[in-house]
Amino acid sequence: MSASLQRGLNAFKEQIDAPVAAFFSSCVRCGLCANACLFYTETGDPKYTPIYKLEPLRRVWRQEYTFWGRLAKAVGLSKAVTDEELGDWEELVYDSCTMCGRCSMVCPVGNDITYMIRKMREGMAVAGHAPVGLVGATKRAVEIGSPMGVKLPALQAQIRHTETEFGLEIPVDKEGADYLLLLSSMEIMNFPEFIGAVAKIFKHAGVSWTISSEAFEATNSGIQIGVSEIAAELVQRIVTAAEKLKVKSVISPECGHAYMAIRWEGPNLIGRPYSFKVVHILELLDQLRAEGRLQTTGKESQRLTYHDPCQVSRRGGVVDQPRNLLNMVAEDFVEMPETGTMNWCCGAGGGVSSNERADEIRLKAFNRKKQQLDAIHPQAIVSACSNCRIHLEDGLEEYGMDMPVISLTETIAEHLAEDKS
Amino acid sequence: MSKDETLGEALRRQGITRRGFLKFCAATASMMALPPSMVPAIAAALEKAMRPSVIWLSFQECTGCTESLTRSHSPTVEGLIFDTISLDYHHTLQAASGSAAEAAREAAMEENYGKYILVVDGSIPTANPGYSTIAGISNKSMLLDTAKGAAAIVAVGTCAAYGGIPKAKPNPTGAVAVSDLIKDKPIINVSGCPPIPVVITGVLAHFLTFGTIPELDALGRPKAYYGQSIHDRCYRRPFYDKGLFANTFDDEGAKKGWCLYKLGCKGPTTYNACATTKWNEGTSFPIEAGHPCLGCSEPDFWDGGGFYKALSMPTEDITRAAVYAVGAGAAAGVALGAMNRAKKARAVKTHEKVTINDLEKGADDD
Amino acid sequence: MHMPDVTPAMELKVETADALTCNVQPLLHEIRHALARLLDEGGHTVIDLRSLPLAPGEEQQLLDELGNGEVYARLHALGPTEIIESRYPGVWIVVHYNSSDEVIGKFIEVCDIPNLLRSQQADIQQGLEQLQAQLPAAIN
Amino acid sequence: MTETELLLWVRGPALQIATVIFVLGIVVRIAGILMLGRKKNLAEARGSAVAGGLRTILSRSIPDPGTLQRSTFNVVAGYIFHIGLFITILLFAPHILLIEDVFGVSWPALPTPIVDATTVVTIIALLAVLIHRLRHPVMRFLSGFQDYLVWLVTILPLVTGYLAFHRVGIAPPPTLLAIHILSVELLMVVFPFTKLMHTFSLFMARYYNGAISGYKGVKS
Repeated sequence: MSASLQRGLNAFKEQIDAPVAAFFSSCVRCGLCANACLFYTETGDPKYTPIYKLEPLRRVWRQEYTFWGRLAKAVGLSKAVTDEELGDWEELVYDSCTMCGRCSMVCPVGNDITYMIRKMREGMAVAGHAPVGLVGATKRAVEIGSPMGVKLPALQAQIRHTETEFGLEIPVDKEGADYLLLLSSMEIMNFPEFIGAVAKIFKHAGVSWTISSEAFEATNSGIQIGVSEIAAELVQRIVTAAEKLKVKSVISPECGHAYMAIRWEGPNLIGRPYSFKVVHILELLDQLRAEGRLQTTGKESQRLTYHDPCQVSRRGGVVDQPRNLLNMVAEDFVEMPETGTMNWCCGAGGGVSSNERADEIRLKAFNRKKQQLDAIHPQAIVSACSNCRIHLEDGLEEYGMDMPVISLTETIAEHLAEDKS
Repeated sequence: MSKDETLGEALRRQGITRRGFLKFCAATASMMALPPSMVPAIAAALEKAMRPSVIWLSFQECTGCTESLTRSHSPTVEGLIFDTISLDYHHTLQAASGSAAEAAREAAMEENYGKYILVVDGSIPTANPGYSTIAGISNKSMLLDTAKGAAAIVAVGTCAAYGGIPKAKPNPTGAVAVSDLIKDKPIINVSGCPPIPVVITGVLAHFLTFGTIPELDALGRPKAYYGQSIHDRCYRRPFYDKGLFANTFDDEGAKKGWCLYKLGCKGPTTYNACATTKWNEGTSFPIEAGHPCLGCSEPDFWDGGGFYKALSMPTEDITRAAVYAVGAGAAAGVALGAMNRAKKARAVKTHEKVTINDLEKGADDD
Repeated sequence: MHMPDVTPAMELKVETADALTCNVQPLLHEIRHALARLLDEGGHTVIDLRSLPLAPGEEQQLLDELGNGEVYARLHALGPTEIIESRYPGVWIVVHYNSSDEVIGKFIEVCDIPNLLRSQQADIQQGLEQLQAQLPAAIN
Repeated sequence: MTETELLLWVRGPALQIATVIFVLGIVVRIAGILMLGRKKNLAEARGSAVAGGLRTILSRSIPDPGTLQRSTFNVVAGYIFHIGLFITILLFAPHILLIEDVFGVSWPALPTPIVDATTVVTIIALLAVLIHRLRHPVMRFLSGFQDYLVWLVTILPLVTGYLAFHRVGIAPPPTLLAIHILSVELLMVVFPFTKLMHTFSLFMARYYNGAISGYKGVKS
């Protein structure tokens, strides 16, 4: 078996549903979505208009599922979508779309463009038009267990290191724990402090938790490249581990798309509801705060802002929690001009970070974030997604801005009250 | 009154003073819908005007037009106009009848060939010449014959101007308007059912005064009287603009004199002088009496979709069409939807499991 | 058999709103301008009331506004004509009737004296001739 | 065909034909959309999809501040011509009579001079929208034949209605009225096959958008 146009178009036909039909029926070509997309605003190139990125899918909808489209196709008046076309669209669907969902928030007729991009990628991937970098990451995720190729020994090394440094026990494969913590490869490789921070907080709050040696990877390349079967396989690994360890909840770490994959897409991918709950780490921390189990001391004196990871806030629904938590530890917390569900993407989500070809446009699009930051001049940026953090740092360096990007969980951990009665 | 006497001379001979003549001119100007500043010019022209010969032919008509002209206005200044003209033939009004009357017509035609005015009321049947004859002569041949020597033709009433009620569906007599048969003479359409009397005399006065026909609109009517719609000159127009309508003939709106548009008033598409000149010595006009305008001065007014149906209302049952369309649409939509679902189900069935090896083209072939 | 109560008399009450076409005020202004013109340049203005769309009662409203002034004249020429000076000197109301006393014209004239009131040159001439014929031995 | 016959035809049979195409087309389109169905969401809900959907149907009528700032012309001109169309179509006395005749419901009309002025403003807004479409890089890029056709069939009833109301120009009033009604019938015939469908489908689109977000506890 190999990728083919026919498989791609077949996938389009499978994916088109009532919402897609309603969306395409409603588009009036007003172009408002362009100004909601950082790839358009920072390049000024109309081809980056979000709705245009869906053109092949729209044509398949028209030709297959509307009266006039079927008629036009039958009499040969409308041209079928070609492989070459899909090839041309690869850059638009993968390199210049992070599935951040901002266009879906502004469309006056209410089109959820991101919802359709996600569906379109299902066809693009099986038509052989997914970016090489993303295909590689997906293969690693399936074969090695992590898109970055992180294996269990690497995690075990980080766990040992953290245990020594903080003098805390990191429970692994502890059956019957309340919470199963997932991690993203980036946290394991780039931000191992996260593990220590979580351990510290959970000890402080008395949370019963564990990490699974069989399913610790939270990320899911399957939903980024757009192959539901692969995404389902990756989700299934976590579900199996969680059920084996009989945990009550699974914690999605500081990673945007991981939350989307395990919290919102997961049950639909595996075709059944979970027997456990899924929470984002910030949701859990905010819940502990509300229950009075999270006590902090002292405040950050520097001017802080919060960068909403798109899949956590706009597409995930975790919007107020980070603000509640920041207010515990920040003296000078300022919001960016457009924030919360209207925040601008860092430019690297939705698989763009795994796609080296998109580096140039990603950095160009970062100018949008720069303008947001220039409006408020924070001294540090707090976020809750490792991918955002890496690419915020990358962008800040590119634009010569000196500003640390820190994890919200880690910031909370630093301010934990020493003695909790 | 001799035929080569001027109008001024004729009036003076009747003992009418200069003051009386000026009053006559002022009334005539008003009648012709000309501004009062034109009175001196009219006086000068009328002074020298020669009395024209007029032949009046009545075809398929109800005599309402003649009634309109004669009944309520005698004797009047307009009457004087008629005293001034030489009405050589009008079979309703003249004493003579039969062959004597026809002889008078032929004599007048011969004497004034090329100069007389032909007034026609009533439409002309074309289906069968026997439907309407005078002294054994069919209307059509009498019209064609009499029109030959006319200087101008005045088609009085909607029947003569546009076919009127005889031409209404199904038009059993094949009635046509004067302008359908005569193409080579100036025709002035004085439409209305009946026309406002002063409009008839006004047109004659104009011809008398200036020796020309007045400026006409696209339907051949004198612009001076038919230049504005009833709606534009209606005193109830402010109610239309405010959106205040009578919904029935006896509701609050009707009693308060609100706009009659909803009751089918054709004022917006009807051009006539009723709203300003009014009827019965300027007493009133239908809308003032509480009845919507029927549009009687417009072509085909009888078949215009119902006198009491507002202009913007459909003339056929749209509701039923819409209901049928919903039914048919639902059936067709469900059929199309079922086809779509089948197609989608096929696509799902065709779906082959995707593995990481399927993401590159021809990966297996190499 | 029960007979329903019959309303004794049908009430016909047609209300007419005040100043429906709102043409009265503009007309009064037109008259004011005409009066000013008469003073400055001696210009003569005639307004034909038949050419204006007026609601029932509006004409009376206008005439009430103008009121009656010092002069009332009634002529007999081709039927009667009434010439009334309004309460504003220089504004005249001229109503022509036919011999059946039906109104055939209604005008407002703004002038020092309506032309129709003056004896006309031709009539004077005729009058002179008649008078001469009346007197057997006129001194030339 | 005389002008009265033409007027009778457009008020009668032509209107019936246009109504059938209009209604049938819309019902087919809506059925076609709905019958494609969608999968039940198996993830645990954080909020109500129905409440979110209904909320977005309303809330999407108000632009977010960023869009208003970045696409001011689009938003303002869009508002003007949509409100203008609403007023001219639904609040003009003769139109309400037509609706009453067909549906049996009616409501008070706006004074004619207001509707008249609105028509002029709407025509100007639509002209401005066309110029914008021709000049703005994104809109020009996205636009095809259909977008210009839809623009034309939308502005035509306004222009012909204005001409018929003021009875200006080329043809006698009944013909002007007939042309106006014909232009509306053209709009009705084109409607179900073009993006004009958004008049109805946007309620579905907004609902789905709001429901997808609402399920996740996000206000969209």
